[in-house]
Amino acid sequence: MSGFDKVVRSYEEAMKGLSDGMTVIAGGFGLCGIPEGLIAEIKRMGTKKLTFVSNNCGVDDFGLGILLEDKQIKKMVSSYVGENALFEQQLLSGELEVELTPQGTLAEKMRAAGAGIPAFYTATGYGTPVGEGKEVKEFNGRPYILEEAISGDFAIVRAWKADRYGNCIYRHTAQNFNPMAATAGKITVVEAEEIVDPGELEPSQIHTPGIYVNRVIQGNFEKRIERRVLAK
Amino acid sequence: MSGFDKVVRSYEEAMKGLSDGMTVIAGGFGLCGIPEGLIAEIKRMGTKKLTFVSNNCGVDDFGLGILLEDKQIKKMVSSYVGENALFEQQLLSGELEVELTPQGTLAEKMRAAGAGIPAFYTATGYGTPVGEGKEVKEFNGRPYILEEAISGDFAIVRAWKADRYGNCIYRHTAQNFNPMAATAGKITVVEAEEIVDPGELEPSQIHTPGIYVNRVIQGNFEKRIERRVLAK
Amino acid sequence: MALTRDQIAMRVAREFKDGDYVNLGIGIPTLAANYVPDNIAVMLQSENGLLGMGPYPTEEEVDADMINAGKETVTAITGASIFNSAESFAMIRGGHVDFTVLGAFEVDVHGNIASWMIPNKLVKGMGGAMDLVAGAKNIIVTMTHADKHGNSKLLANCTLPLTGVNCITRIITDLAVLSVADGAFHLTERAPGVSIEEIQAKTAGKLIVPDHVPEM
Amino acid sequence: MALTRDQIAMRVAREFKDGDYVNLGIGIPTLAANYVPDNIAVMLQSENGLLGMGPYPTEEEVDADMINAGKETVTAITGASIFNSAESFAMIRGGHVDFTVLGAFEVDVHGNIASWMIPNKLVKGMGGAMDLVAGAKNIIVTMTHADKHGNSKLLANCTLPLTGVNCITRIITDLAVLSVADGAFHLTERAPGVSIEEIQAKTAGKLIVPDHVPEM
Repeated sequence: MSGFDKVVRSYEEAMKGLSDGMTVIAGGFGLCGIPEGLIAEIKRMGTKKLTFVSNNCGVDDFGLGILLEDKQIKKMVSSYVGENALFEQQLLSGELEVELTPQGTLAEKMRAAGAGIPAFYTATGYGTPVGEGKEVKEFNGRPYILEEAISGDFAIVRAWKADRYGNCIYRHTAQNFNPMAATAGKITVVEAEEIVDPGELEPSQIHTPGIYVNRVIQGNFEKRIERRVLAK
Repeated sequence: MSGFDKVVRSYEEAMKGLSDGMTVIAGGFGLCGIPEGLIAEIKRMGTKKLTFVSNNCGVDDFGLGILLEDKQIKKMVSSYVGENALFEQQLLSGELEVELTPQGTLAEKMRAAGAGIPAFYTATGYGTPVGEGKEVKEFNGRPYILEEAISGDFAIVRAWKADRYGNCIYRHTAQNFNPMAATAGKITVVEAEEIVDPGELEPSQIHTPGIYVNRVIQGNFEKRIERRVLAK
Repeated sequence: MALTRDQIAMRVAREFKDGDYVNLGIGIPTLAANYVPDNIAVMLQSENGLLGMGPYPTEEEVDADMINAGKETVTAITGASIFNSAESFAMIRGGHVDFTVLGAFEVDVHGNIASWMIPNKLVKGMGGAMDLVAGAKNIIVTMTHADKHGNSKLLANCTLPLTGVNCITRIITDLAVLSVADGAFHLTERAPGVSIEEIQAKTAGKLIVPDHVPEM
Repeated sequence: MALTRDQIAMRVAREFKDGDYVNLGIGIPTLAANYVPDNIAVMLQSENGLLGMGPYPTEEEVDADMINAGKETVTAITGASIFNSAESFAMIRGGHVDFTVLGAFEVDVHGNIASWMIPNKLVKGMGGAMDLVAGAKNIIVTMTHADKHGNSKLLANCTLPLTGVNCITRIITDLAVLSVADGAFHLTERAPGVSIEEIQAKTAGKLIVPDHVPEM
């Protein structure tokens, strides 16, 4: 099944084809479950004018935040941002654009893109700035707004275990946006903590079937903790 | 956590509250993964004028088909029906109504109901009898039709293992429509092959989180095979 | 006397019923988990994909892959489930979470809430708040009755950009418990020693005061 | 000579590339799995929730919980994944399946297909066919060129209720291989020994015949 072996040997190969102006869907929530090595590779490549669709934009020196240093990000589509000073600065200077999207709507937009659903109705955001300019329709007497799917030229994903065919499972809450991101990229790249042989993952326990995945690379993660809080 | 213990001791208790004219969402594909005991209990109860939302309607003497004998079903919302003579007879005589729905649209309608999405656009069925009378909208130059969510007064589901909190996992292709059905009932009843203690299911491998489930009952399954085909 | 943050949280916890699934926002709402009565159990949902959130971890339990919606390290209880963000918000948006408790800048008599954006201050985003107020069956807003300048946060009409419309039915402040219905706030309880006059003075929106208003 | 069912299936299998994900309808399409060239691999998707469908089981392997979309007992290959029906059709509708091969009653020059319903006969339903034709990147229709009465199934306009519109680009019949574009059928190959005249006679819709039409 060589045609299904998606393992690539270098980060360069993993992100090959990414170019200026593209849209990238990224998994992760805060610094949890982010594809650290793929983000580092994008920084190394120096690709510019990127749009990132990701719940957050990392912190100053970690996660997507590191792409701010060389002004590689043109636009963020996120639910919560601004955990770092550089972000605020570029936002205020107009170098960076932000499209704030409710967290659940963001997750559903990614899923919809992967699932061939161009748009869906949700009550989330109706009557708020998020609903402005969007189509409204009532169902059972309640108003809903129409939200459109969001897809990417690339999707970058962190998995716990991935097999060579691209089947993935995620660990604990590092799952978060990763499964939806995986479905929403024209090219989906998975950075895995461990690459295993096909058959090692129980078929009905696979979170992301390999059909969504184009490339798999063995990662090496720092796994930084954003807010370490301990029991008293 | 007594408030989360959802195990009931009898089928009577499991289906308590089901009454004439209600809508029931049922998991299963053909005879695979169907909640056999819950269906038998509905037959025993003799509830009438039921609408079933289920991919199929079983066969003459098994699955939802057994509810045809006493004319308990008023309407089926399904993608494929008519695997039994009684079904055909009641359909032709006008005693039974059928709303044929594409399989993927049916699955998505159930998911949408559970997910608080009242409607979504899909290309499936555009330009066909399925699309007649439905709203059409173009996205990126392609026409899509608007399909609405479908929910039930009850949902009946077969799980492989369920814990007392209602967390479920499904076995092999017996998964099929069950996870979506589980989200779409006002009252969701799970018939499990095995009931286990909380903690026995790995949290990130749970297919249906217990929040969707109201009642869990230990089942006893025949697991009839519809088309036994062997390797030559 | 106005309630402390912990006292507000204590009062919030009395709203819960055995078997409730609850999402608690950051701040006072999170404190409510500490005051759940012994004879009932609630299960905490964290919108980053965890149902059955447990206490903060010990040093040994800390795991970068196990965090809550506030990005803090956390644990899972026995019987927890973990899932992706779309599933988590399906749960929220679909009305399966029984209670959402969250803070607010303003609430008005129409049940509108403003909690995420103050113009001319840096906007960090709404996170999951808009989904939560659109989806939960019961929402409790916790906040101080007035801001530090004494301006009421219970208004005839919210002035800040909204988080959700027509969704708030219950408010627990440092001074009172109120319900929201028919275009008015309805006073149902007052903090011990707090006068109805003080509550009236600090409630800008229409306030309906019944003959008897018990202390909490 | 007109191709047999197995010969049609053989020709279909030549369309596949190494690494293709393929959904095969019942009948001739299913046979194509038997003729995948040795030097390539395809992975079969079964729309009831199985990616990596294997051969039929031995007596010992039979498992009521492991069936295919035709409700037949089946096996899974090493590296398969199993998922729910919503996920399965997300995969299909979202265009992740590379090839769908299915039968039809009629196809027309606009790429419309009718395959699920004959009026005045009992309608059993469309199953997943409408989702498949709306979602797959490449669809191959396999059928006999004409019905048993000699009536063409390749029409100017379908007469039966449609399964999908403007979606069919490739047809493999017992007589020919054709593409569909710009309001016409384009003949690209003919079955060995079948004349262009016969194909023309049995094609009711507009047929474009190039100077050279190789045998399959």
